Amino acid sequence: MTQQDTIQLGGGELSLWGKIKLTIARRTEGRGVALLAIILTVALLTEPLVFTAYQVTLGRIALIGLVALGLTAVILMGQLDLSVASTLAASGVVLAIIPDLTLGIIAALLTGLLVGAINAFGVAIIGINSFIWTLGMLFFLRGVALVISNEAPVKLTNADAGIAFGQPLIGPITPRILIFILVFIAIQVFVSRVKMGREFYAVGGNPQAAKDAGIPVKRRIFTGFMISGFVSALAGVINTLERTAADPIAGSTVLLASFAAAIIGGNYLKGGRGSIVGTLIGAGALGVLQVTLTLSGVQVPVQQIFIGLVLLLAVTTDPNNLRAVLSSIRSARSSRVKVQKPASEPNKSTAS
Amino acid sequence: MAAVVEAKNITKAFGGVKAVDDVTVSVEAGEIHAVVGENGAGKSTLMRILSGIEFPDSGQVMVEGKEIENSAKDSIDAGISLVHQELSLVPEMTVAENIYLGGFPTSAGFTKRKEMKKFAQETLDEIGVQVDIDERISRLSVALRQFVEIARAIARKPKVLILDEPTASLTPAETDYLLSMLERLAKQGLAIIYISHRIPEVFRLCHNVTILRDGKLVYVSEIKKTTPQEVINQMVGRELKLDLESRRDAKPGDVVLSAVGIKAPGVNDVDLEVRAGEIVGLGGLVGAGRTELIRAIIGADNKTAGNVHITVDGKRQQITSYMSAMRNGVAYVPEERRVDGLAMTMSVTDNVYLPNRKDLAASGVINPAKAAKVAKELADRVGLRPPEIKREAGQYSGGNQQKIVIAKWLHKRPSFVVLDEPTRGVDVGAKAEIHRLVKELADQGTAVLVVSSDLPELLELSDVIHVVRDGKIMGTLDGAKADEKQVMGLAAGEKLVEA
Amino acid sequence: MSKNEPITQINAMAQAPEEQPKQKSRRGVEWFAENGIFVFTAVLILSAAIFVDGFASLQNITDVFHRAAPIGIVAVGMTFVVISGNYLDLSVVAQVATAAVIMIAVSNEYGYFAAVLAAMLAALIYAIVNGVAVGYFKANAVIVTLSTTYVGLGLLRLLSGGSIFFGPPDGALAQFGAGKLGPVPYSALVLVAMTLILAFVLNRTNFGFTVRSFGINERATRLGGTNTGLVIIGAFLVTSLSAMIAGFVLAAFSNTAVSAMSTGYDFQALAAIIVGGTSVFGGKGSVLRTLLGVIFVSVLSNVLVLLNIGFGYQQMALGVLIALAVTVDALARRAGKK
Amino acid sequence: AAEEEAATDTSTDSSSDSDSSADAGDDTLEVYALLPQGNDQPYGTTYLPPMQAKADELGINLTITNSEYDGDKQASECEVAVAAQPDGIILWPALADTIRPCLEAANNAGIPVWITNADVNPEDADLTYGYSGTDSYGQGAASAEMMCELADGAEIGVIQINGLSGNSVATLRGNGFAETIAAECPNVSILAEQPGDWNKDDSQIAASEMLTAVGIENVQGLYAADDTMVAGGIAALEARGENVEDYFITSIGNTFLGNPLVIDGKLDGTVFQSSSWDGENAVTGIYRAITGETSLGRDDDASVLYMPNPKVTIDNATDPEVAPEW
Ligand SMILES: Nc1ncnc2c1ncn2[C@@H]1O[C@H](COP(=O)(O)OP(=O)(O)OP(=O)(O)O)[C@@H](O)[C@H]1O
Ligand SMILES: Nc1ncnc2c1ncn2[C@@H]1O[C@H](COP(=O)(O)OP(=O)(O)OP(=O)(O)O)[C@@H](O)[C@H]1O
Ligand SMILES: [Mg+2]
Ligand SMILES: [Mg+2]
Repeated sequence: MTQQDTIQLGGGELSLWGKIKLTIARRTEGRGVALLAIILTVALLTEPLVFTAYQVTLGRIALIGLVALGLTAVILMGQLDLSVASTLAASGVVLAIIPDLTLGIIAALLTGLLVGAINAFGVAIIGINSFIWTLGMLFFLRGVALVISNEAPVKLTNADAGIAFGQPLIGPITPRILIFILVFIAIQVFVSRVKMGREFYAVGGNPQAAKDAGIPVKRRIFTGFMISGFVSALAGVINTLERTAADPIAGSTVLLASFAAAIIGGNYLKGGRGSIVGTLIGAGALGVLQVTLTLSGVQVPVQQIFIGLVLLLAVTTDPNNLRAVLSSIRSARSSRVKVQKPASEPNKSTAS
Repeated sequence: MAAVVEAKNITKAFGGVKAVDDVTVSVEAGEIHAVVGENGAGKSTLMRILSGIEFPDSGQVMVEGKEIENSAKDSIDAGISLVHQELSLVPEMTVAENIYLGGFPTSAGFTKRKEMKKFAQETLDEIGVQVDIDERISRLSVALRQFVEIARAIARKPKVLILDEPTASLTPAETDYLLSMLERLAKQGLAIIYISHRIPEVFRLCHNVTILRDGKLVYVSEIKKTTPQEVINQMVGRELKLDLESRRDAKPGDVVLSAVGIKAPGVNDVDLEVRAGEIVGLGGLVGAGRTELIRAIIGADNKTAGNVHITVDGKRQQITSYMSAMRNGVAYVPEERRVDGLAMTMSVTDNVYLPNRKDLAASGVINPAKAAKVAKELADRVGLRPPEIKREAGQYSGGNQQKIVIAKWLHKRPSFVVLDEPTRGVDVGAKAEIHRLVKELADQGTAVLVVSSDLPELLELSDVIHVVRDGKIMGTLDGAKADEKQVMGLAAGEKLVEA
Repeated sequence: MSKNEPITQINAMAQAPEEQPKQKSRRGVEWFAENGIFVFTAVLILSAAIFVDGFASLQNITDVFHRAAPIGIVAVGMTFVVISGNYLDLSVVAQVATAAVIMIAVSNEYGYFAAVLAAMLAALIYAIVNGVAVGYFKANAVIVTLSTTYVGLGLLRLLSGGSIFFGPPDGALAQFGAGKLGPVPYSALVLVAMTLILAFVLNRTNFGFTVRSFGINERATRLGGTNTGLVIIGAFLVTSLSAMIAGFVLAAFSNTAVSAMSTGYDFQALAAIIVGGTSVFGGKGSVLRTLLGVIFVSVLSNVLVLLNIGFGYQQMALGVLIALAVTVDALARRAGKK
Repeated sequence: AAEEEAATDTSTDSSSDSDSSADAGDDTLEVYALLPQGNDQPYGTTYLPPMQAKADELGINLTITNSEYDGDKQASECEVAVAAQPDGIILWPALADTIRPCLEAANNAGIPVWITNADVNPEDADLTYGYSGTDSYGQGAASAEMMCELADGAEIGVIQINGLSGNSVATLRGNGFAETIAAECPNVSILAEQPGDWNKDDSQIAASEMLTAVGIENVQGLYAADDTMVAGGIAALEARGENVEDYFITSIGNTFLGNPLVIDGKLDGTVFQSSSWDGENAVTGIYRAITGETSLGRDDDASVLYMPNPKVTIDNATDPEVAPEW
């Protein structure tokens, strides 16, 4: 081994097709895109109304997706936030019980930030698994929402402002959709371009490495949970304004739907892998599916079965897993065709 | 010349055990300083303290005479850069991002990606490593990851570079390259602390050596003034009669394993035979596909083509899956023991019980007394220290963990044992013991297949050596006569000179 | 062999770091971290007995057991899925309701035997679908069981029409549901029996062993010669069978069944498992602890109702309880390390 | 009376004159029914078939949604419905407080909305074409009136089992009961209340615990917001070996579960609620709105169809008019 100037360890140059394949392989959103494409095609064929009434479809996507966007920030760090739905409910009630609208909105959003901080405190400072800590928070906040609302829906003092809020701003774009888009852009830029957000991937992918590299892991966890809490509260505010009342048991379908959106979008629950774009795609797929089913008037139990099957399909078709399953089926099949030749072949040289 | 970095009277205990006990080390600019010691001697802990990751119970770290605060960031800023023993990269981030982890160049909080990539490329060019900087770490080989980790350390423009067993997963060629690189860097005035279990490396590269034993500093010397024998003696605390080089007399019997036409990702049509009582070694560079080959043979990963048969007591069985391999007496000591080999938070007993449970409890109901008895016997047989079978596997040092992995398989009297890098990151004492165990197995008539990147080990153990390159066997050597040059020649793609 | 002797000798003498005996205080703290739930449960029960009127009455003990039984049976079974490192089985909600509806609706028509068979078939299907998706397709358990919940509840509603079913008032099922041994209802005896059986399965059988070792290290378990897919199916099967029995117990207790009757069982069971101290990371935990967690949560709910505290406060208390249980555990562990 | 009215106008060969209908130019009318329950609950299960039958009869094509009492989901379903431009919308509010935006949207799109089962808040009534159904508050009040009669001036204590916390029917019935008791018979005191979540098992435990909490000797009466839950309360008393007939027990529903209890003398009174009436009249109502028989607001005579809510006691429990339906 004489003196070398360089050492080549990786693969060589790639063809164009190789580069394309490489780029695709590096992305995490594949399944979400495929699912969305199928759903869009089916919707286009069976219920074109999904597209003509696109503001409704967008509204549904925003309803499902907003919370999922915040949640993704937490998931990227390998954490979970089960308290999002309760945060949504509690902040909505906070908004409604405060007579002054502006003050109410501020208080509601602060509630979200506070919840996020408490979640992060439990996870980062006390050092508790986020699944458990936020499960506690789920119950606690639901209780808080019930207690401060006196266990009944609270009407907004200024209901007209709420109704005005629900009206389209530009074309069919309602504030909800606009806020959703803005939040998407903000978080997307944050985790892909901003140093702090980019480091979420490091915290999720290898916390020890992140710590060793001088990344303030705890502070990142605080940021992530506060994003999640804030976005959930924002969703609570939007819902309350649009409906002109706050429901203390709101969001019963939000938690699971937002998890489903994040996971269909290719976010890895153990952290470090995934993207905000993926979550958007996941929310899109779910939202279009729901609207299609509602529009075509399918009976609710059948809808449920449908959504369940789609979810099951989405989650069992991770390309890597599928490949592994297929090849083990193949080798299991070949194992049955046993070669029964006795050990009589000559001792041929083991290598040539 | 003044010391660039100085660790003064460092002490650190983990729950009563002193991992580092009043150790003082200092390194000057341009000096390469070796720190050696057995597994668990406290080397890594000391380095983690130096680089601000671990808090010492007492003592201080000085850089250029100034005491530095104990935080990862401060240490990095002060110019201490650590290449971790356990790889410390983020799998889903790109090479460039990993190189700048924690220190992305930014403007107003936004990462400057172009700049980052440019710097990363420059750093890689500087150390002469070619790799796509946009590739994700998870898709790189272990060796490449190691070099990325080194690139990261260097990108921080350190005054002191600490490398904790950087060559453990490198082939000789890569090691060679790394060592010359380090020499070059030292000449440019960098202070280097170098940790390795490979004594020859230390003697080739380093100027001074510090030896730790049980957390205490026991020996400091200029390399020129000591000998490998002396260093090893100091490490183990007494004189070691070197019989690492000893070979056994092989008496191969019938063919036990025969693999024909094996193809799998990274494996390209390989035929292989191993006989009873024979140790077959697989040599080659990292990334040659040896791990893939053996995993395909025993069914741990799926193969795309080929047949594998195992003959035990005259009965010839086809191996189609890992399960069928196990049923036919295959034992597998995997490359990555933390991930594949052990359940770290389970006790030694439980780890030993895992592959033997059908044997020890045919009815499916566990008999704890019997399990403990077997575990105890096996722990004694492999020389586990301390032999506390209720202890969690993760509480043992690397070498002892490896002994547990081997012990798991001994109860069943395997007919065919496969060991992948059995002594990677293992200290000399434990290494010798593992070698003894492997030879003992072969002497008892077991067929053994060993993958090793450690050439002396390969030459010492193997009766036959196959050298693998690009997923193919490039040549076969007689273990008794082969030398390092021949193996390396084949591995690197040179023609086999008839021995 | 003689040539090996020198090395053996050397190694026998080379010192490995022997761990020193732990200090007493540290032991104490660790003991507390491990066994805090026992202490907390005892303290809660004792203080409730002293300070809450009526708590210690026989009737109230029966009520606590009634509270604990169905959710407890679900929880001890679900412990297997949690220990295997798969978070939880959300589909228990659908499974409990399915079993209850089948038990009453089918037994009204075709008798108990047919009902039990049908329910077992349903449990088996749940276990296989959940288990195959998680075990072989390596899909995330939360989402898999979420989707089987959707499908399962959808099917149940489609087939049952969402109607409320009730059994004959003096049928065997109703009698079992109202039956007691002293103050202990039969359903609680079922819970205890299930706990003992499942504790045995988890701790003393090879199946239970592989569930635990899978939860700690999947790959090492596979390389130890385990069909890990079957282990996961097994863990889900235990959960499904428990959910089925919980459905029976619930049906017997109320002698009615409707598809919405087990809402919330998913997270309530998980809460009990967590309060008991089983780790959602897998590997660590026990069925007995889950039983304690269930008792703790049930006693707490009972006490709050006895004090006529509103539902909102009850939910808050459950949240605080979970946080407290894990915080104490974490702090004790940290103290133990120092 | 309402049923007869609806039955009279079954001839529907003429197309709808609704200007907003985009896709219903011919025989069938498109109607969205936004419900908060369906085949997941006993009431919904028995509500749907008569509704469907009535729709078939009137040539209406129903698209039914179920928001599972999630106000946000219903709001979104309302948006979908408005976007589909049907001839009419039947709305059973999941949460009365949150449906005003839905009503406004439908109004702006020129789609008539008929409210069923649970009425909107008074200030929102102007945005609807009418209401058919019962009065949840009134049902609670009716149950309370029976309790007052039973107590007959005596000082008694009762325990109260409510529906699911936060649910608006639960809140209305609970308030109806409690406020009527307070107003009409202050001699009856409510000693404790807990939710029974519309379930028999949950209410049985809650009832039993309340009995322990307040001391069973202080309790002479029991009220539950529906028959399923009262069955749980009765079971709790029976499990203690109490003679249920000694207690004053009232509830709401007159269901398959509750009616036999009345006949047995265990349940002293319940309030009949007919799911078939409810389902049928929802369709009848929207049909009237679509055909212009009623217009926006509640001014027309035909714009409010109140479900008869007869009190059911042992005296009339076997009458065919109050035969249980769900
Ligand atoms: N985080 C920790 N908690 C408890 N004990 C620890 C911890 N880290 C290290 N130890 C213990 O401290 C001792 C020194 O470990 P260290 O990793 O520093 O050894 P080493 O010399 O680097 O060994 P090796 O050659 O195997 O890398 C060992 O006994 C080890 O078990
Ligand atoms: N950047 C990469 N992208 C894709 N595949 C890679 C990459 N680097 C390595 N590989 C694959 O991984 C294999 C390397 O595995 P590994 O390093 O375990 O080989 P090995 O010969 O078993 O080495 P050793 O056992 O000495 O570590 C190669 O065969 C190659 O196919
Ligand atoms: Mg080390
Ligand atoms: Mg390898």
